[in-house]
Amino acid sequence: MEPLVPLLIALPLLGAALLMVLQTAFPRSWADGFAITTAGGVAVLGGFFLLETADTPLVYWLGGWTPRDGIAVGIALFVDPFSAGIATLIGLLGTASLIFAWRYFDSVGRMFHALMLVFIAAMVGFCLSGDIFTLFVFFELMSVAAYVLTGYKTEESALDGCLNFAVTNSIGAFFILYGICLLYGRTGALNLAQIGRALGGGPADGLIMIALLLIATGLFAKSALVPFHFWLADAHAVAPTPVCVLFSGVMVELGLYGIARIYWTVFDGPMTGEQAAVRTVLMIAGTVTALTGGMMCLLQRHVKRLLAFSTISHAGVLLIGLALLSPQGSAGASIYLVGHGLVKGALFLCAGILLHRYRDVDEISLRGKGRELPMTGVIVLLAGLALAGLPPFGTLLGKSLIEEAARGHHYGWVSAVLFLSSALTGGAVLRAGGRIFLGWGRTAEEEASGPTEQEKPETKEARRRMHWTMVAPPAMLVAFAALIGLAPNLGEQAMAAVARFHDRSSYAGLTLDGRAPAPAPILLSSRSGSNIGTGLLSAATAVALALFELFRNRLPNRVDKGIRRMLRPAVFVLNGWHSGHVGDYVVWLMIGTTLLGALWLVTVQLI
Amino acid sequence: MTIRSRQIMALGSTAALGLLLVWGVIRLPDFGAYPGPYSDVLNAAAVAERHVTNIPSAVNFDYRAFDTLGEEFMLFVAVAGLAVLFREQRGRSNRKNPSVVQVSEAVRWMGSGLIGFTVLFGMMIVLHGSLTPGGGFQGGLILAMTVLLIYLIRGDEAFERLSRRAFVEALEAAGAGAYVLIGLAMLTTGGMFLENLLPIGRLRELDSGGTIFLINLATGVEVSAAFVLLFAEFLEESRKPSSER
Amino acid sequence: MNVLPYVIAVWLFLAGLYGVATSRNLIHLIVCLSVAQSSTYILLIAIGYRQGAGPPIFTYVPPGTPAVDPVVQALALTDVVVSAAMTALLLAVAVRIYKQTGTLDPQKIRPLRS
Amino acid sequence: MTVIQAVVFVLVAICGTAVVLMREPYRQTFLLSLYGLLLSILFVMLAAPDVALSVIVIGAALPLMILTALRIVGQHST
Repeated sequence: MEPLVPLLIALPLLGAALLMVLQTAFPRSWADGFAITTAGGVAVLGGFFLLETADTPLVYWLGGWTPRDGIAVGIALFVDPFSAGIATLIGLLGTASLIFAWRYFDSVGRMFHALMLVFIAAMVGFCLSGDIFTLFVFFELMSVAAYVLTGYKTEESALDGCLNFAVTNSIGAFFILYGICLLYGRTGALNLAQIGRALGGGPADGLIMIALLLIATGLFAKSALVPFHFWLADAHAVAPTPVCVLFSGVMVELGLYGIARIYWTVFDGPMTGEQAAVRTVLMIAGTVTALTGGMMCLLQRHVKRLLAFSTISHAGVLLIGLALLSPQGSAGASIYLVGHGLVKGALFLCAGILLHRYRDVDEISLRGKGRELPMTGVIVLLAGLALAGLPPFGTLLGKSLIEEAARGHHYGWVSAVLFLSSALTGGAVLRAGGRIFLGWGRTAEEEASGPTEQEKPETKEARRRMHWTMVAPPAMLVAFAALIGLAPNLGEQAMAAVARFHDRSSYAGLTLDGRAPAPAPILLSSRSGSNIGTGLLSAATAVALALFELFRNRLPNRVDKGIRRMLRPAVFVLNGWHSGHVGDYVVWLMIGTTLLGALWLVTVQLI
Repeated sequence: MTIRSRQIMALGSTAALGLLLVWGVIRLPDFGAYPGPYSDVLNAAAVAERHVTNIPSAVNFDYRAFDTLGEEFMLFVAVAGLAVLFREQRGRSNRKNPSVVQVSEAVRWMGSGLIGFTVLFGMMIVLHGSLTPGGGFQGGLILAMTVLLIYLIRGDEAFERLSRRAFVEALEAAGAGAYVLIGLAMLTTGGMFLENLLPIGRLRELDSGGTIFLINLATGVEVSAAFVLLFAEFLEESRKPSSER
Repeated sequence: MNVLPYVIAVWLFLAGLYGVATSRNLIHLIVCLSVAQSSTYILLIAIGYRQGAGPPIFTYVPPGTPAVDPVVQALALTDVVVSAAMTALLLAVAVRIYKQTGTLDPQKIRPLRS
Repeated sequence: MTVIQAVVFVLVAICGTAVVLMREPYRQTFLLSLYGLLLSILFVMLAAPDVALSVIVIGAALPLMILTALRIVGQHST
């Protein structure tokens, strides 16, 4: 089945080119059907490889250039359950958003489908690549497609969001390229396995540490970790909703996947002695991100912005999972990634339904209007609870594994961070849902602050009728998220796959010598299922938080005011950061990089 | 942030970042003493294996052709992006300002004399991509510049006739698509994606590289069409009446 | 002296980033970004250079003659195209922003955010 | 490293810095063109003729695009 591997990338690319060649000859419905079929094909192929590679990963040498004496001559694609799984997720979300877009846009430009297909292909290329420069090229391709899709509506704020996104992420890409240069200068190799082998297990010197710092920063900029997150809310708020599904559902998380892949193939050896420091630094970054994102999420009333900040918070949780550097943590993070991606995709699609029908996504002004959309309301309720970690959704399983791993490393406080992140983001979504679909909470007149920004509707006029193609995709995504949580033994299977993922000698052997020693089996010291108690607790807290937010005005006036006064400094600081000025964002990017470097130096000294 | 404070913070953070970067780069192998194994393997094997003499071309179009595929599609996306940003707004008004370019006779004469030469030069650079410096990208860009030269000396009409949008766009997409198709062709015969499928010819002849020659051509078509479109979008935008706001 | 090229690449990178951060004009900003990117080609080519070796082109010299690294050159070529595509795209965005807001100064184009 | 290589490296650094510091976009465009030329000389010296060629064609194409963009912008401001 090996020959099918490149099709995952070549098919959507070819599809995009075909759509452009035949753009005048194709009626729009054909273009839709064609794009949906192609994206669906990616999902099916990805799923196929997910099952196929469960035992042994697959290495595909493009152009047939197999390595010689351990020196990679060509470019390798590496298919294991992780890369295939994420490719499946990309295909699924792509299919869902293209089906949704079918009846969503009144008149969509001819370029939309072609751009979406290139975007999908680029993301798949990024996650399959086993070569560090190919990673960079597909990172750039994915970014360029994302910039264009962000600015697709070409109104002022869309262009603004596009510019901020493009400038900060390009600089992130330059950082990655600098890191690649350093590694290439040291090892003379571009293949991940070969670099890892050349660096060996030796102690890390300045060059390796700086290379890791630069590559991590570049990918952090993509995965929107604080303080590199500024672009994300701006871009998500303005990008067309079907595009946001892919942005939040998988693009942001791909940055973290990239770090994990590069770390465990290249840096794991030289960093063996520094593991404690790596863990501390990444845990701090993840915690700050998870909490800041959660806070900001609760403060938003523009629904797409709210969802964007919740993505930031969850990216922080994912980083915590990876930062534990334990198989259980990574397994948890990978399940969490998929679960969150599906749920978040569904939520963005629901926001799209609102925007389609009412030409508005402001929580306050939509108050009560959603009563006509019971289906959408139910989906939002389920998805909100899934974000908060209600059983049986996949998010809970991932979270439970991460918590378990953290306890193993005596990081008990991680549970509290995860709990807060779930409660804050779930609570914010439920609050918005309660207000929009049930009409609870304060009316627009009672709300002190004005709307954050006006969004240009993506449809010509408000719609009375809604086509089934718009409700089915989010419902399907939520159902998938629940299925993941219910899948038997998923935790164990993920851990078995992680055992290979973490084993760099197995990766290198498979890539460079064509055979791999079996990875060391992982001793399952603890349970690897969902922790139902925690899930119910965090879901209940999220509901309570949402109700509190909605009915805060019923509290005695003094209490309400006191809470507001307490929060004001934090709100001021957090909002002040988001100046929207591209120069500021670049300054923050540089300060963040330096801070990470400084934090690293301090931790290395202390630990 | 105020302008002043941003300047100070930018200066501070750039300096700190600079320290970190320098701390890394001074540990690279000395300039001029690069040891790496990858290049030695290629320098030693590529001429015999691939029958081309320009090794960077062999790397770009064969050993690491997949990177170049990504790069082609980056241009493809840029062209689509410009179309999204400019054209879909332009649809509404067909009014155009007349060309504002005032060209002197001297430029016109010189330009006319240069056109033939640049076309030939561009084609030569594309076709000899596998043998001498240059290739589809550089030559394609030179060919696109020729079209621009025609704009300079003959004005809009000639330019518009040459860069008829639908056709050039199809050409551009076809170039990118051909790259993928050439890659896929080998799959049908049981080979790998982007593997060479043609007999490799005699060394130092134009088509000696087999597939390299074809991919190089596809790249040339894609790049020249893409840049003609990029220029065309900007030029057309510059002639749009300024009443939009 | 042996690290001068690397330090110069870093210098240009930082200069470009400083320009991007403090720019008052989007077109200036985009040019600064391309300067920052150009430093990556310098770094790549400098890393692969070998003193006294010729270009990795064996049209007129027999194969086996000492040559510099062809891989970094291929990478730099890709990088150049990336830079060109990005610059064209960003210029178009800047032009559109100008048409809608009447200014290119990032300080002035901010729509007010909460 | 030979002296002449060092000189060209330093020239490139000076010119690149000048491009960044020149805040007037028209003049900056011309400096950018000069910067492209210097870069291509540098790459020829470092035995990378392929890169030199592409840098020089890009150095001709991009400033043209920037000038067109400036013209669009200028036409509105006057």
